[in-house]
Amino acid sequence: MRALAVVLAAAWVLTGLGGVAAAGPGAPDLESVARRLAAPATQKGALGELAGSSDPAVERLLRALKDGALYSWKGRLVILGDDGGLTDVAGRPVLDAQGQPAQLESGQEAVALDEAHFGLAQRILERFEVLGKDPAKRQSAAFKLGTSGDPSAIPVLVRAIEGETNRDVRPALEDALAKLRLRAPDAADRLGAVKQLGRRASEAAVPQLQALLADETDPAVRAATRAALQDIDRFVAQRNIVGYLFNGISLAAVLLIMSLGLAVTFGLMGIINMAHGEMLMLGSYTAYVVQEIFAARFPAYADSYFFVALPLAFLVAGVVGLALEWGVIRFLYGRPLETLIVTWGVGMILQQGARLYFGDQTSVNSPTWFRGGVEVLTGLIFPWSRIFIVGLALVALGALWLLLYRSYAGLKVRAVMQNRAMAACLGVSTRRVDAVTFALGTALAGVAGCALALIGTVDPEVGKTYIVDSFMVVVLGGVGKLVGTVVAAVCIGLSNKLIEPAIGGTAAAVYAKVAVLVIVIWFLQWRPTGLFAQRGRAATETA
Amino acid sequence: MTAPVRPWDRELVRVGLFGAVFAVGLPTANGLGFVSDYYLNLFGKYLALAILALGMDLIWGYTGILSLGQAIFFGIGAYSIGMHMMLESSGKGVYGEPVPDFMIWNQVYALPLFWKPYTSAVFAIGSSLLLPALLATVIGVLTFRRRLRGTYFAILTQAIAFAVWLMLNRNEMKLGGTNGLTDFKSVLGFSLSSPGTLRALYVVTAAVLVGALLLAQAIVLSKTGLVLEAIRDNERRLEFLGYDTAGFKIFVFAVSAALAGLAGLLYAPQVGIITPSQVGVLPSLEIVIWVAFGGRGTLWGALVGAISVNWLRSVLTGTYPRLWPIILGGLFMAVILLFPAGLIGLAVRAKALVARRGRAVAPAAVAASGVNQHTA
Amino acid sequence: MSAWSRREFLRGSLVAGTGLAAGIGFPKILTAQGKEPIKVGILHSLSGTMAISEAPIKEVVLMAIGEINKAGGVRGRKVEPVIEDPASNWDLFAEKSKKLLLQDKVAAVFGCWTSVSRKSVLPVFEKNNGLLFYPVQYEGEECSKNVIYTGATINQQATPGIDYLMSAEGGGKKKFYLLGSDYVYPRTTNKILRLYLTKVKKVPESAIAEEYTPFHHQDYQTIVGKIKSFSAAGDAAVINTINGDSNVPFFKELANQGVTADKTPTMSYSFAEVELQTLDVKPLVGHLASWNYFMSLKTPDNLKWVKAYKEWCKGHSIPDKQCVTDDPMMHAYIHVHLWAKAVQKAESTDVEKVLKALEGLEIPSPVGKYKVDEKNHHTWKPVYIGKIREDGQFDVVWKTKSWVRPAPWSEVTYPGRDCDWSNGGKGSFDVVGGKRMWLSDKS
Amino acid sequence: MDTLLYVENLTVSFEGFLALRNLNLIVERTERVRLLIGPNGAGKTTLFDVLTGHVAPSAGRVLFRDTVNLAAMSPHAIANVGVIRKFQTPSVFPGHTVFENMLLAAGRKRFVSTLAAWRAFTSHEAIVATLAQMGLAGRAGDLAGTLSHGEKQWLEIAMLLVDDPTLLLLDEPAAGMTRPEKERTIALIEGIVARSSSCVMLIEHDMEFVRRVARQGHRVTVLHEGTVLSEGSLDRVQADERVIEAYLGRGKVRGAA
Repeated sequence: MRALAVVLAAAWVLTGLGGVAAAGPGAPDLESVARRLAAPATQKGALGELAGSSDPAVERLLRALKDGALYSWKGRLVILGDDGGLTDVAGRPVLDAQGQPAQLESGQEAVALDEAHFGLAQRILERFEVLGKDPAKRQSAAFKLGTSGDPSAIPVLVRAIEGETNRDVRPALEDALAKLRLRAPDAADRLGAVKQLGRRASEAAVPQLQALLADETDPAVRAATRAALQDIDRFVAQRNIVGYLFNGISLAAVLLIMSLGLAVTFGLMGIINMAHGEMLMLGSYTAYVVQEIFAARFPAYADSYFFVALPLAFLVAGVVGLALEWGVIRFLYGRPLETLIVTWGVGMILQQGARLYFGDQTSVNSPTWFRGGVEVLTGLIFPWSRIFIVGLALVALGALWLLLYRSYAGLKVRAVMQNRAMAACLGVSTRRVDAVTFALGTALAGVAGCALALIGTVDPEVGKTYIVDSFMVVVLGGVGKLVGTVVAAVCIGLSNKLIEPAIGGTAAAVYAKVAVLVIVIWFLQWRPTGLFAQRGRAATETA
Repeated sequence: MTAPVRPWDRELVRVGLFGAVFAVGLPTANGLGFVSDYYLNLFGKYLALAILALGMDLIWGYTGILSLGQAIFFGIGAYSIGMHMMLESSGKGVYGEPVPDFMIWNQVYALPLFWKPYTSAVFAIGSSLLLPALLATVIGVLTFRRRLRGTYFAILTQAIAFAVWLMLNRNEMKLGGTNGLTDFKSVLGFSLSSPGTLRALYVVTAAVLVGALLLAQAIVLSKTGLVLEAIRDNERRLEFLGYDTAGFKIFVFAVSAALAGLAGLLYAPQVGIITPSQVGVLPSLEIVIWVAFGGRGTLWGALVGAISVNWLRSVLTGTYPRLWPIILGGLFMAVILLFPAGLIGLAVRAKALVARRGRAVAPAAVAASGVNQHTA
Repeated sequence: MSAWSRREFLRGSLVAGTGLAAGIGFPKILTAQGKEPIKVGILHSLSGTMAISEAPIKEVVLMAIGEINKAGGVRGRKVEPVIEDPASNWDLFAEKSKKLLLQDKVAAVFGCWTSVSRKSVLPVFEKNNGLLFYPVQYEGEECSKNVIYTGATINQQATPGIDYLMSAEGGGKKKFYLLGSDYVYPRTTNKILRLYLTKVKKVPESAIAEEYTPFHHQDYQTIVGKIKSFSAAGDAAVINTINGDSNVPFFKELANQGVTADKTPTMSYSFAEVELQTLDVKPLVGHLASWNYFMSLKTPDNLKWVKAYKEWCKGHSIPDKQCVTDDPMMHAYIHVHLWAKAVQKAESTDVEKVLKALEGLEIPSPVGKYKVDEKNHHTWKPVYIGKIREDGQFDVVWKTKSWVRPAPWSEVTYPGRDCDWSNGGKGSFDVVGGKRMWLSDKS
Repeated sequence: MDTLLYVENLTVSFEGFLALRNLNLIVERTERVRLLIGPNGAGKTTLFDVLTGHVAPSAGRVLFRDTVNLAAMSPHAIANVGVIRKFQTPSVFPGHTVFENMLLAAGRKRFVSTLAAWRAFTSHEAIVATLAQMGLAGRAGDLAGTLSHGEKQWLEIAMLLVDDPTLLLLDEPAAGMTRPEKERTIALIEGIVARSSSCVMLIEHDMEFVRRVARQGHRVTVLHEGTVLSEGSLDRVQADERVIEAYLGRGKVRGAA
């Protein structure tokens, strides 16, 4: 309650100051105001005078004061610019006696802003921001007014609603108005507000509604409030389930997309490629490089970089995979453990190479239209980037399936993987099929890396994060079975995201993961060759 | 009919030579001032890790079972002695409280129940050896009896290692979380800040390594060793010959786990810290790398691999802080691609080269190599 | 048999050779006398999960050493850095610090970021009487004789952040979601903050949530979902003590799920300009951080320093975009100069003498004069709270008027406990009946 | 009842595909050789798989010496009661020497006994004798992987023989052999019959080989589509209409494909 009182007092101070400023002189003499600002004794008064101003120069002066860029120089007040140059309060450059740009002495202290007035200055500065035309700012201002509990804002909100055309801002304004009307003296007004908030299942209004329930005397309003709270609770519970399912599916998609490549190289070909994570990393860095090139060369098309990056990541990782196969892997077929060590070495080299070349501070920014998401239910946003990854995983899966099971090339691949000697007899170049299949696997990893850069880090270690999970998915699904990989990814993803909220506590994410691992361990006991095991004599010979 | 294959005495000569260099030579050099205390201590760490590699070589090199859980067993050993050392120095921490410091920042003010037995040194040492063996036996009974093998066993142990690592990182486990156990003051009453204690620890480690080596040799040179290698090469044939291979696998898994625990036991007091970063999938994989680098399936390969890789890493991270992963990774690739049998393979080739030069003795060498002598 | 023995010999000598090469090839008896350079150690992760934060620190330390050498070195001797990469591996931190102290015999070590790494090397420094300069804000509850802590203590960063969030201009927040990496710093900080919130600020327990994720954690989907429901009413803030690269997926998820700063601000204690460069800044505008330095501070000395660092970047092929300065870098930079000044004053590199010289030592810094406390090995400093700006810099929205005294032991958790190393002090002590009771004497 | 092997209504199903259906087979204790023939996919190898515990039957009984229920036992236990098998493709330990291969096959298989036994000093006499019998005496020190295909087959048989098994299952011992090698294999089998008390069950496709082995009047069982089609002397089964049709019928299908 004390905090609320503080807020109310602050609001009162603000409106009060506004009033004073409106009555005061139109444009105070800047230099003299600045002088008074600089003196501790008159600082507060000067701030009050500036409160009502909309002069950009005042904003500049206040900002300089707050940033500690306001200095006293030869008896004058000057502002230190970003470039190190000095200007006076009106923005004119300050020259010294020789006509050269003036310099401050090293170690000189700036004009101090009293700690007690810092907030006041800050709020005055915020008013300048509110003058902007940005809908997002209007929306957040509406939310703030709604939670302020200050009924004096009601007329403002009413007026704002009348003039508001933006579809996102208008409901926010209405909600804010309803929240303020919860404290209206007229019971009918309160009832209307309660009903509206209940109808809109506004989670944000729960504290206010609860507070209202605590001291409401009108029985109709009480009943309506209780009903509204129940409505909101029910809605939130349902919404959460939808949210968990979506989280599960999107994790499944992440797992699937990072495992698809491995399903080819490890599942089909039996190559334990410890550098698979680094192939993923290559995809991420491709996205980064393309993004940087677009930002530098074609800033107008900066958002389209991702469409170039995605196929390029496929190519880059594919070509590197081809080189890796040609240079290393082909000498090691049938020696999985040697492959493990050599590819481990390759991984180390690629990781450090990336670190040396790119540094650790790289980032991939989503194109602007991937930013944010679609609000499926009030308060539940499906981020575009996640939706995109789900879609991409499906597309990649579909393409891989068509390629492997519905194309002539796929027939050759499967033939070689099942019976190398026989395929060779039939005139299939097993060397080429091996190389291309391996490259396909790494190329898929590249695509995954490019996509995962949207939600995660781009750094040299990114591969390590995913490699253990990927192997788990492929093995749980049953080596060599594409459908197994899909089912395993979905099972792990969903169970993880349904267990996580059920556990709660300070470490739900970790315990959920451990729980999933325990399930996997138990499952492998029960079915030692994965969900979809290969059958028949051949399988047991190799297992 | 002469007795075939590698008799004991030859191995004993080599082990003796090894022991002479590491258990006697290095400490003497240290005493004479040729080798600094720091390097002696560092080598103590490598030798402890070599014991770990020996265990990995038994299970993976000889038996062909890739266990990615070795680091868990190592961790059990190291944490067991670590817990004992924490309790030994309790009250001497920053907070001056009777429980280890990390418990204070986790708001634990009374010693958890499972910590209590570790006040006994005998219990701590016993648990660092027996607990890993026991855990390995349980895992082994569950998996080998179920015919879980090959990649699936590797992935299963990986999942276990991953889960253990995740849990160990939680501070709720009351084992220090990410920070692990550190700030040991003394071991078995000897202050760890005195160089004498560290020297003694080094000698003990070297002696234990020699012992572990002899134990491993005894297993490898018995018929069991033959069976283990046969499991690696053709397990099904062995079963149809009447061997219950699961029993052999459980045995070798338990032995390798106990060796890993032993390594942990010797590692923690010398290094002065044990954290979850030594317990998990990646450190397990690293052990595989050491063994493969040195030469899989020969005990000497495991030793050489563990010591050389760790030594190289220590040196390279200091000499080339930016390039060391590239150098080390390249070395892994080069050795495995050019010498599939690892450093020991390289040594054998070098020897062959020498032998070719000295043609005159070559027939004798072939005859002595022991494989074609036991005709009737 | 001759072949056998030769094979034995070869294998044996291979093993022995490795051993001897390592043993004998390395010991260098360092006679640090005359005009020989003074060796100092740099112990920051250049690989692994912490490289993102620690790699730039190495750069400013080298830059400071370069400046010192250019000005003629320390007492006429050049300063020679010995760089080790502990690779974000805490065990390796311990090993490397041993090497620096025992093998290289460095006069001082500048190093560590995470409290885990500091706790790992601490026993090594105490046993071997080394000198560590630690540049990062931390949780306190420690006051080692062998460490100079130039970063902030809790009262120089964390509690002012809470004060700000609860103030009118900070949004008058009433609920707090404490989210951190699972290790010493976040655990201890949150322990103290929880007490601070409940005891001092009278926030009910039910209005505080606490959660920890492992290092390098990538999946913040569910957690951000929880934060959203926690803060639905707009009266909550997130106190973020996540370290290293996990911040990237966390903030990306925040932005994607529509958690905005003006409704649910995030106050970060381990997230500065350097980490900010790895993110798409626009959705993060308005989130907060509390530090003792921001790159955007407009003092002549800071502008000069930033310019100097930009020059350094050019000379060391660091892309301009990544060439930013932040709080720990500033501390790392000044503590090199601090050490040099102390050595100059002590006329020796002896740890005891340098420590003595450091007591109360003042030094100019990009944010004004810095001072080492006369007693407790920490530094006095101003506190700033900044809001993320669109250009990846922080806009200062609040600052303390003067230097804040460092308090390694927080008033809320250990009232009356303090630390004194001056004049025969023995570190941390409690005051019992008006008399000092040294913690080290308790056991 | 005094049978060596008693198989009743044996059925094996691989995901719905019936590899064996209601198979009945009796081998008397007096029998020394039993030949199993039949077209590909008849279930011959699957029958061996069941007998050695490699495949669990979905239905039916398998009794060894009237009392031992093989269907419930694990492979190694079956081997230890004296039922031992040679695989279709030679299955030896290529990384071990011939002598070491024999060492593995000889002696007690219990874990503890192997731990106590050194590689070098077990069952020498038996090993040396068996190797001599198989004509491999000169190769004892060579790696098994360096042997020729035929030699590997013989080594595998030697490994099975060294412990005097009761029932020896040979799956196509002559597959892939040259004519002289086949001759020698026939002689070896005849030698086994002459010198030891083991009963040999033999799968073979090569009719010439079958004819030569069956000359002594050993019984021949014809399997077709998982069940016994015909049984008796070679002449009798060769005259059986159903057998001819089974082989020819397949031929027809093959021709049509």
